[in-house]
Amino acid sequence: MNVTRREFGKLALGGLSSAVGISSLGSRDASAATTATAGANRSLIEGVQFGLQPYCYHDLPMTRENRPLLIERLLANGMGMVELMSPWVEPNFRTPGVTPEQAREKLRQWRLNVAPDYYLAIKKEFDDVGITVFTYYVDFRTSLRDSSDAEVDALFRAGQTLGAKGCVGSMWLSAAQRLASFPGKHGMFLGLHNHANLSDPDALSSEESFIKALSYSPDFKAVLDVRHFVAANGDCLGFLERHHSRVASVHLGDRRRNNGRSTPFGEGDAPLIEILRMIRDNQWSIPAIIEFEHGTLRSGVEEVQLMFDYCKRALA
Amino acid sequence: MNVTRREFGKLALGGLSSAVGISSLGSRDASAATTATAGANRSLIEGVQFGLQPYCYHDLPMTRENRPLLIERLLANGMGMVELMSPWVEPNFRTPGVTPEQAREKLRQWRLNVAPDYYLAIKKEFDDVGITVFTYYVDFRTSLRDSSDAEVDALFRAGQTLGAKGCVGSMWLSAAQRLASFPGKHGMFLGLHNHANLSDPDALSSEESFIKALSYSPDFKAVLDVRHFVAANGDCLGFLERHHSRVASVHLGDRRRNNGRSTPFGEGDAPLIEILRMIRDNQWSIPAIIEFEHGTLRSGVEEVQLMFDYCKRALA
Amino acid sequence: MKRTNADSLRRLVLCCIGSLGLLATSGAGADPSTAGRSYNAEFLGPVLDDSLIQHGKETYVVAGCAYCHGVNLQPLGEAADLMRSPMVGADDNGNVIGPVVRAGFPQTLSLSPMPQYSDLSEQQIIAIARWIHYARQQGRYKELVAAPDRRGDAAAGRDYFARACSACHSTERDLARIGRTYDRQKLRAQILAPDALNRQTSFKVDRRGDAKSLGRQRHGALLENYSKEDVSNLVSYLQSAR
Amino acid sequence: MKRTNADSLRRLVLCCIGSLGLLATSGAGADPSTAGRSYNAEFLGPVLDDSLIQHGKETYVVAGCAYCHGVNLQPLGEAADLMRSPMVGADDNGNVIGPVVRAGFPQTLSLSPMPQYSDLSEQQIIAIARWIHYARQQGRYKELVAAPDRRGDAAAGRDYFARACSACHSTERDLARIGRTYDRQKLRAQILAPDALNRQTSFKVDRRGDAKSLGRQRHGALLENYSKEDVSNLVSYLQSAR
Repeated sequence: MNVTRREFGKLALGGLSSAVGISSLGSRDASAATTATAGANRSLIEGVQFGLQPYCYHDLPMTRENRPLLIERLLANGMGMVELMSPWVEPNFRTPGVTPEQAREKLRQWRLNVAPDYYLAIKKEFDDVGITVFTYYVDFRTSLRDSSDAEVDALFRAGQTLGAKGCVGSMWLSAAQRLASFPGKHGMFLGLHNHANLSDPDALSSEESFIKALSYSPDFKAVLDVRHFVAANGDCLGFLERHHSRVASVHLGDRRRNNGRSTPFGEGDAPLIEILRMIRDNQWSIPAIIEFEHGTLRSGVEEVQLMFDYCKRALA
Repeated sequence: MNVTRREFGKLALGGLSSAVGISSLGSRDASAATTATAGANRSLIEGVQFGLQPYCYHDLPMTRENRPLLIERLLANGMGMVELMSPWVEPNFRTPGVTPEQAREKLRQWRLNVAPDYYLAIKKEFDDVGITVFTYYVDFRTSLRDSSDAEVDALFRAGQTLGAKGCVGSMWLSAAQRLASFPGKHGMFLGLHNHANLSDPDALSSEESFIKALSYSPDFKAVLDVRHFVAANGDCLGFLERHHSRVASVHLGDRRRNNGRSTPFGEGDAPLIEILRMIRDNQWSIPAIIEFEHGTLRSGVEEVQLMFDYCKRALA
Repeated sequence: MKRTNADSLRRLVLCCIGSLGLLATSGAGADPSTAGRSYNAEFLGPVLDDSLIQHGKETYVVAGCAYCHGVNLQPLGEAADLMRSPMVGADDNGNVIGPVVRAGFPQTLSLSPMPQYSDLSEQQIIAIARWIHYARQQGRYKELVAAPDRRGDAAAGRDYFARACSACHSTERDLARIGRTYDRQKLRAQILAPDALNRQTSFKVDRRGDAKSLGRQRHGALLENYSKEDVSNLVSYLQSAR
Repeated sequence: MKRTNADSLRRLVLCCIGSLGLLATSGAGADPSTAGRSYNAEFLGPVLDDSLIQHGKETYVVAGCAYCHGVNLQPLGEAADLMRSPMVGADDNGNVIGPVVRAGFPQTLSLSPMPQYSDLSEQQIIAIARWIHYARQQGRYKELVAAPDRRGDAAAGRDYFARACSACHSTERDLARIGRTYDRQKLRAQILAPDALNRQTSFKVDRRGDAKSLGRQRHGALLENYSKEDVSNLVSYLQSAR
């Protein structure tokens, strides 16, 4: 993330009036240049940049065909930033009659051969409505088992062409080690995303495992998933104090300690208000990417709005 | 409760269209006779009569001055039946400069001397808008410590004049014993309301203590507080199976076992849906008096509506 | 987050929901029983007739189970397939599901770890189990009805009958000559959904513990655990009862 | 339900809320920070500036504490008076409140039994404790400011000072000649709300553990436990430091 808080601030001056959220759909024909900068500002609250991990729209299957709906929903929630996951971008080869192995091979070939224009067109979709693709989330865990260097390079190129500052993946230490040299080649960072797994020594879950993984490459950054870190009994505030310069973003959600369940914001053990105020008070350029996995009878858009409103109240 | 389910049914034919709930406020000038019968029907759902314990309006202090607001709220929630508590009826003598003892004595004298017209006027307020006062809730526990027979008689007369079928009180076994002869004199029942206290042998909390207390008088009925019964690890469905002929009403709310907390409907251990369906399927004349004590940021009216809607869905 | 093939799996889920006819054609607001609350019927399916099962479904969703195991038990990513889990098949009213849900489950080679839900109430566990069993029965019924009726092994069918059916039935008494009364197809249909056990549930006191209620419960438990072979074998065995 | 004198007690609560200026004049909808959610500002008071304390208050209300102990700690019926409870006074960040809330509390001669809240998360307990302490400090401050300043016992004040203040202050060093600098009234005001500890909180890394934060915390804890005599005694003692 290279945008400093000062830049955030400048952008905010022009963009705050659009922070109301809903119905920015009409602005699609505005010029890409203005709206792209205004985009992140749409969800810049008291100096804290918010974005969404669109996995939250659990009621919207992740496919490239659904990308227009995704964009509509992001705008409905007033989001100016997104962590885009590869299924929203890539074709789905896992169709009836195709074995998993065949589908994997087709995806590999597609990645190696797709022209940059493909990604540029997608970038433009987001630019046109003023949404910043902050990071490109790729399933390195699965891919690495059978990925060539060429395919990993293709993924980073894809992220870069989409306008992302970095790629992100849920990570094992062994996988991180193999990826050490890649992000630098592409002028990007690799965001390491933790899980709650406490038992596997190869898992990225504790502060110690983060320290180890971050040492593999100066281009590695932590994507601190607050939910999983809390479930693994981690100290989020202490982690941010000690490692904020290496933190690309936080995935903001609530969960209970001791491998507990995910909860609506404020009902678990994640110190959400403190985290947001810490980012604000220290003027850190660490976007808060909202993500949830708790159950709800509401639509994804409704639930995201409740959480975003919670964050706004926290910083009010 | 002398209205049989068949009578309920007949009344329902005329009243169901008003079951929508809100905005029956306009019907105040309708004749008392029609609206009084239509009243209970307003909250008769699939053969189950609903009412409210207006303690639920935690945001409305219980005073006789607030009675008009209480009535408005009952109508807003579509309630045709209420368990009226004495503070909505009696003056409050606990004013600054008056000792608790002085206030108690003033209340005693007031009760002994108030004319029946006072209660009749209040009955008319409810009749006029079509709300049935099913029971009159009196704090026998406190009053008994220093109540003369004359005062207890006055309380039953008050309930009867208000149109109630019975008086209700949270009860200790020793208090119940003393009250055994009173309800019959006034052609009423005394509803015994249980609490979750498991430790005090004088407390009314278990099925055994109910059986004991009900044996004191044929005019005693159980007011089964589902919340407290569940918290005391009681079996609500079994209790209703075995004692339904002696059950005046259920106080319907949710709580967790083992002296657990009160919860929104459906999050605790009370088998609410089963209880409601049991009352419906067996055509029992046991009103379900909604009551809650769980926390909420909502207004009382909003929270009551959520619970009433839950019950309607349970019977849909 | 579990994202492994989540896109294709989710697609599958949506397909299945659609084919089960659970996809609401009207919005949630059109259903009076969901008026005033946020109920995402488009995703969750319309409110079911049986409020107890609907409550179980909602409890399952709100607790967060659906996030990994799927609303209708089609797992997303690396979650256990509740539709085919023998552990779930052995559950009676939450007695197996409850402890697992309360304690969580460690990671295995193929599955992600499951969080612990130690704070759920007993009734919430029972409600969750109720939905899981109902969804399994619905799913298995459709699967078995659609399966081709291969010739079964009557001897294996007799063993199965002795183990699972003989507590209530006998080919000497109530099912005597059943092979003459019904052909294969009708026998099959009766095994999967006995006419004698209509779906109407009641909380009438005299029905709570009656034979029909218990029979319905028992047949439900059998249904969700039948293999295709079990059914074919049973049919062949019962056909031989002449 | 606890109904003992609930009417008059509730009246009192509403009065107090009103006099504290917490009664919202506009509806909840008028406050942008409550837009879109059901927040009963008329009953709960407007949203507080400090979101952490507001969150604590909401957690306290939603957990159900307010039902018996009152939103602003004026107990309704037979509930413990948290404003004056020495147990609460000894609490630090939930370390005393937490176990009681989790386990519940048996009935006593004067109080109803308290349910157990074993399912609350650690952060929820901390949030609840935060609100209780804040409300106690607000309440005690108003009470002490309004109390007449009776002449205190300087010797008792010295003992109190040695016990509660001497870890950070000394009449030889930072408070030397304080009795000449401030008159009784100003000393009193400084004890109740030291100018040096402004109310602005921050999560800046270099402030999280700094002297001002710790001082604010310590003075808050003292404030909620001061008796009127403690304050008068302290004033008399500090006046003697010339």
